[in-house]
Amino acid sequence: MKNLTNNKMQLLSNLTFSCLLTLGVAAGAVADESSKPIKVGLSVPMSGAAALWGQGADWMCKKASEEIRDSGGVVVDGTTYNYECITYDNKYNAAEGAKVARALLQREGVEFIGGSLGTAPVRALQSLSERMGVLIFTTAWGDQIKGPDYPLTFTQMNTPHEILEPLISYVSEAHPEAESVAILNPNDATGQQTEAVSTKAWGKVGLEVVSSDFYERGTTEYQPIALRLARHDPDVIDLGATPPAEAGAIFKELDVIGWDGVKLVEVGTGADGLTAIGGDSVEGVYMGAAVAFNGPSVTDHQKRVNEEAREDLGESLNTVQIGFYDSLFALKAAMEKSQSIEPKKVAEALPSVTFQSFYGNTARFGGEETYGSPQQMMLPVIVTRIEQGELVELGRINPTE
Amino acid sequence: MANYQIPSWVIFSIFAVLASQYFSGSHSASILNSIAIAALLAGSLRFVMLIGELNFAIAAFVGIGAYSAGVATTMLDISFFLAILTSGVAASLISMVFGSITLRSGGPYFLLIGFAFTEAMRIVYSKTDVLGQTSGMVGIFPPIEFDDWLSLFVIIICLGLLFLMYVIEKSQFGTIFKSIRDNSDVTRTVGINVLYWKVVCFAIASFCAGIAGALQAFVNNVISPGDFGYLLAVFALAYVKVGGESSIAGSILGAIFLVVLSEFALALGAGEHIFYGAAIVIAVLFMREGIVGLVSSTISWITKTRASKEERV
Amino acid sequence: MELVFQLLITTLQISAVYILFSLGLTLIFGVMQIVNFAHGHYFAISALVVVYLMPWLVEAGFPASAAYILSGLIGIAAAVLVGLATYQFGFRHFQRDMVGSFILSVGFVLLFDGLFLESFGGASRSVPSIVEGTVSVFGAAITGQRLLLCFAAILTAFALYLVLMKSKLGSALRAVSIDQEAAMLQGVPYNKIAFSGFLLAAGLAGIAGALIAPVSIVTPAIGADYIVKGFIAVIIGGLGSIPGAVIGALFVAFVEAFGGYYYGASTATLAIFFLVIAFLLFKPKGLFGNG
Amino acid sequence: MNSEQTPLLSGRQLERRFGGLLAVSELDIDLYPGEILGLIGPNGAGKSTTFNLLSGFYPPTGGELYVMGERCTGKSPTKISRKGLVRTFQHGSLMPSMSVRDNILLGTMHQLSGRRRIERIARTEETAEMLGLSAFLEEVAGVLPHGLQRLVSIGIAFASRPKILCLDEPLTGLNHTEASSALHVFERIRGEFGCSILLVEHNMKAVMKICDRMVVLHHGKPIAAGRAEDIQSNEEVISIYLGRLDDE
Repeated sequence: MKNLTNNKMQLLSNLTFSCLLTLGVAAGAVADESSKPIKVGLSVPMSGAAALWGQGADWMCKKASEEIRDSGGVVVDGTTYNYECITYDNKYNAAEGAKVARALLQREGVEFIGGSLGTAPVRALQSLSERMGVLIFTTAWGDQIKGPDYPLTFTQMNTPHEILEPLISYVSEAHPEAESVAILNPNDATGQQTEAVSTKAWGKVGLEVVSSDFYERGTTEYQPIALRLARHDPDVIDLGATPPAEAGAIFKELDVIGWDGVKLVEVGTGADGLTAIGGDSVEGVYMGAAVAFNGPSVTDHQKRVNEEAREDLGESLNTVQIGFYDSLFALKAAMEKSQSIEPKKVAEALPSVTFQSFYGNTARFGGEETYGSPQQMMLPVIVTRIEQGELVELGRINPTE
Repeated sequence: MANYQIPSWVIFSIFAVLASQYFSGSHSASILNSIAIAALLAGSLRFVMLIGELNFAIAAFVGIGAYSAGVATTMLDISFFLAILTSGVAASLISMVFGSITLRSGGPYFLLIGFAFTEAMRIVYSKTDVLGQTSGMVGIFPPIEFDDWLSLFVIIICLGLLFLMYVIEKSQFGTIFKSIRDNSDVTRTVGINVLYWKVVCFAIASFCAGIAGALQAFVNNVISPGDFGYLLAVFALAYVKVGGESSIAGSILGAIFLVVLSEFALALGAGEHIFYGAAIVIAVLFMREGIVGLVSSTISWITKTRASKEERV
Repeated sequence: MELVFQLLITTLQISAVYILFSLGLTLIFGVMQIVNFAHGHYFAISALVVVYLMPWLVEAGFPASAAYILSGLIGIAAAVLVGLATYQFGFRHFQRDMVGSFILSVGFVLLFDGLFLESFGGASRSVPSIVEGTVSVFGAAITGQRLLLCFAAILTAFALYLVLMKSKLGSALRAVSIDQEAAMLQGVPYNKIAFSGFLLAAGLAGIAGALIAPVSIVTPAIGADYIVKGFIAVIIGGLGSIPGAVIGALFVAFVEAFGGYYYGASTATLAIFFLVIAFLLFKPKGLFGNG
Repeated sequence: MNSEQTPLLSGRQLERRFGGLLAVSELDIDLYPGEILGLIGPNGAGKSTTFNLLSGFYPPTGGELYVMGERCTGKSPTKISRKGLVRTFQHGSLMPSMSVRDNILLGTMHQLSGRRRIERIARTEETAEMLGLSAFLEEVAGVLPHGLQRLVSIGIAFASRPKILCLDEPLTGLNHTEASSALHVFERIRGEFGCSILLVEHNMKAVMKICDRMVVLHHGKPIAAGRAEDIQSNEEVISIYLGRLDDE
């Protein structure tokens, strides 16, 4: 009796195996051919610490596709196309990034990636997309991520290479008395890349970098970090790519131990988190990747979109998220110029088109001298500062060349 | 010997291999890859459970395997097969050192230190220059002529190792492992060196984990420190528990079930965590023996009812 | 000298929360022999309740301190409630089953991670400050809030000590954690004791959460960050040992403060992990571990 | 009897303290080839501690331990058992989730390591036969009735064919027939395999019947040692013991 059950059980489990497997195969097989409206894939973190960025990215992509639809869609030789955003969670790591890449490119048959966030997952995506001839936009900052070797990869936002030099020279001019700077970055891809560029930039303007450290994500107590930063009593403290909330906590602790000086979050993307945690202590913090939605140069359109975003996301839009809006308009322009929806042809057209960016100015692609090929979206660098708890735009350095 | 009857999943393996050929290149093939690797991870985790320990360091050893493969191919251009072997050996050597320290105390200490070790290794990769720091390593490709065969190869390796673990479990070594879990004092009194065998078991499992890491590296072509956080161990645990801890078949079943479902959970964002969490909780609370147990109990139920019917007739 | 003193103060204020945290962990382990990763989420729920409720109360016209105390109490209640739920539907069936209970707790962790993110959103928040300004203790600066937190933590820890040492429940708890069979032979109602011990621990986590809310970044993920350090503290002290938990927590805080200052935060984090592994070389069961 | 032979197992002035408490002290004990030695004494007399000292589970805090003529003071249980001293435990001395076959097989593992599997299986079945467990080989040990579990745990120990077999209260919870058959097994183990047995037991009648010599512990100290009949007539022993003997 016992054995009988055993055999039967083996038989049945075999059946179960087969069923599940075929189900799995079907999961792929069914979705293997692509569909009419142009699918635009997004590979962004939708969970964990960076979830908010991913949610914003998804939101902006949908926003842009709506606006494009309402303005008559993308017209390529007679037929009108519309964009449809498919957003998958890459959990900010390579393994999930690869999974997402396969799902988007192989399962969904996506030929255009409207945006991708996080260096590791983006590289995973890239190793597949370039082979499969898929055009991708990315916010990833590595300078080795684009260039002649990756003809189909385009950057959709300013990277430290664009932001830091103008920002740092602006700050050093505003504070000629400053002589020394202490740098802190999170120990992640963004942090490490920012640190590399910023140390150079500070050197250029003649400030001495007295210390440059990293801290782990998920740090719970910031007093030791603050103490170490203030150790040499620097004139400037530069928190590089530190996320807003953590930057706020660190400035708070710096305030407690009585350090006061020029505060800077080079790629600080928003004031909300910073002020929420830092309170008064973040007064006067300079930021290079935030957008002020109250200045004179702000269009009604920006104000309106930002308000909607705030309602849905709980925070103001930042440059990372805005990149996912601009990429779609860039794509539209290139498709209409090349009169094709062939990724390769579109990619050839991209460098030569101009388009209306969310920031209001007309944008184009450039960056040959840095990357060897024009794959960098050229956007204004917006220098912002927190004054009376409000984010204020101090000036725009429009892309040169 | 009744022990050596061919297990049900060997039949499945043939099926899988055929399938991999039929679907090679398409997305389905990559699903098969992830299933195979997931199953190997589950098998490795379960193997250490034989001695009654929960190996949360598995993520670290998968990472060690993956990074060894990465270094071997991208820097030392060692041949594909050798690279995979190296990563297994590397993982297993390190596990011997780690094991002989932590398995002395075992139990919760081993479990929690495994957790700490995983986190520590993650930071180590992210601070090491040659390993690409936090951006990880790229361009870990198998030889070009191998491209169409990769899927088949991955599946064969995984099933091969799973079968190896199966054989060991059924052998007298398996008896020793289980006896350590059941009653290490008695095991000691008959002259068996408990710590030694614990480490052996751990090293074998880590070898498999290392290979799994290497395969993952070659399948994704890219690795980053974030891939090897403790969540990896949690998912492996989910495969084992949902499938059913009592047999290796369970681990494979769980891997298929959850990997396939997670294909659809990609778009869920935070929902994916809820999904996995619920899966584990339900499995642990309501189906202690997992899917396998469910299957077998249904069978015995069917046979019982049929029997009773016959009686009535 | 003043620097060292500042670092010592930092160590103390960091350790305040770790102590409460690891006390809860060690208590649960001692009584039920379970490793509960979901403990961090009792802590998180309490902190989240505080940061969402208190601003709302303040707007409703409550004075900050009253609003804080009220929302704090509700937060602790929430933590105990979640603890109760996880105990009743889960851990009750896994007493003294280390592997099973751990797996279950991991399931809960993922579940709560997702649920918290869905319901509270990823944005990080903090609350209007209750005590303004900073005080200087022998030249070492510390905010009023932190000072409050430290006192509250020390008070709680002391209260727990009294409960464990003086009360009937306490002696029962200790008896069970030393030798369950013996205790049951002595007529200790094990299940009842385990239950109250579990809730006590959840309550401790709740208190810790309510205390940390005003001085820290509160996100749904906050529990995970603390639990790792909590467990390391408990391993060093020896699972199940009350003084061990306290010493372990102080040790972790010490490495964070001094290591963080002299070698950088990232290195300090790494050091904590490797130090605890090295520590096991010499003390395989922690400082006061008996298990 | 054979007291001029060198003892297989001997403890010299063994002592074990736990913190302040002195559990065992001044313990001199000798086990000679082919004899069955009884270790008796009221509860808390330190019998179990003595067992743990002799089998290496507790390192002694004083004195010396010799197994098969070699100094084994402070050696690990594994090392000592490899010298040929194997013990059972009072409670749960088997692997509950494993089959009886695998339980006994485990006993053969080290001693027959490197030999062919066939030999181990043969040894296993021989042992099972001798203990009358042949019918239960495929059963799961943990679900067997208490009496059989006792036999299985002895089977595990004896499967390694020790020179010295230390049995910790093997008769507790056995009914009369079970007990006497167990005693018969001990006799065979001694008779057919020349294995010396150290026996801790409450069942005085049984001990008196089977043991050649006895050591009586009281408050952790040996108060008497000698042949069964001498012990029976020993004043001090009678004062703490014989009352008990009668009412059994």
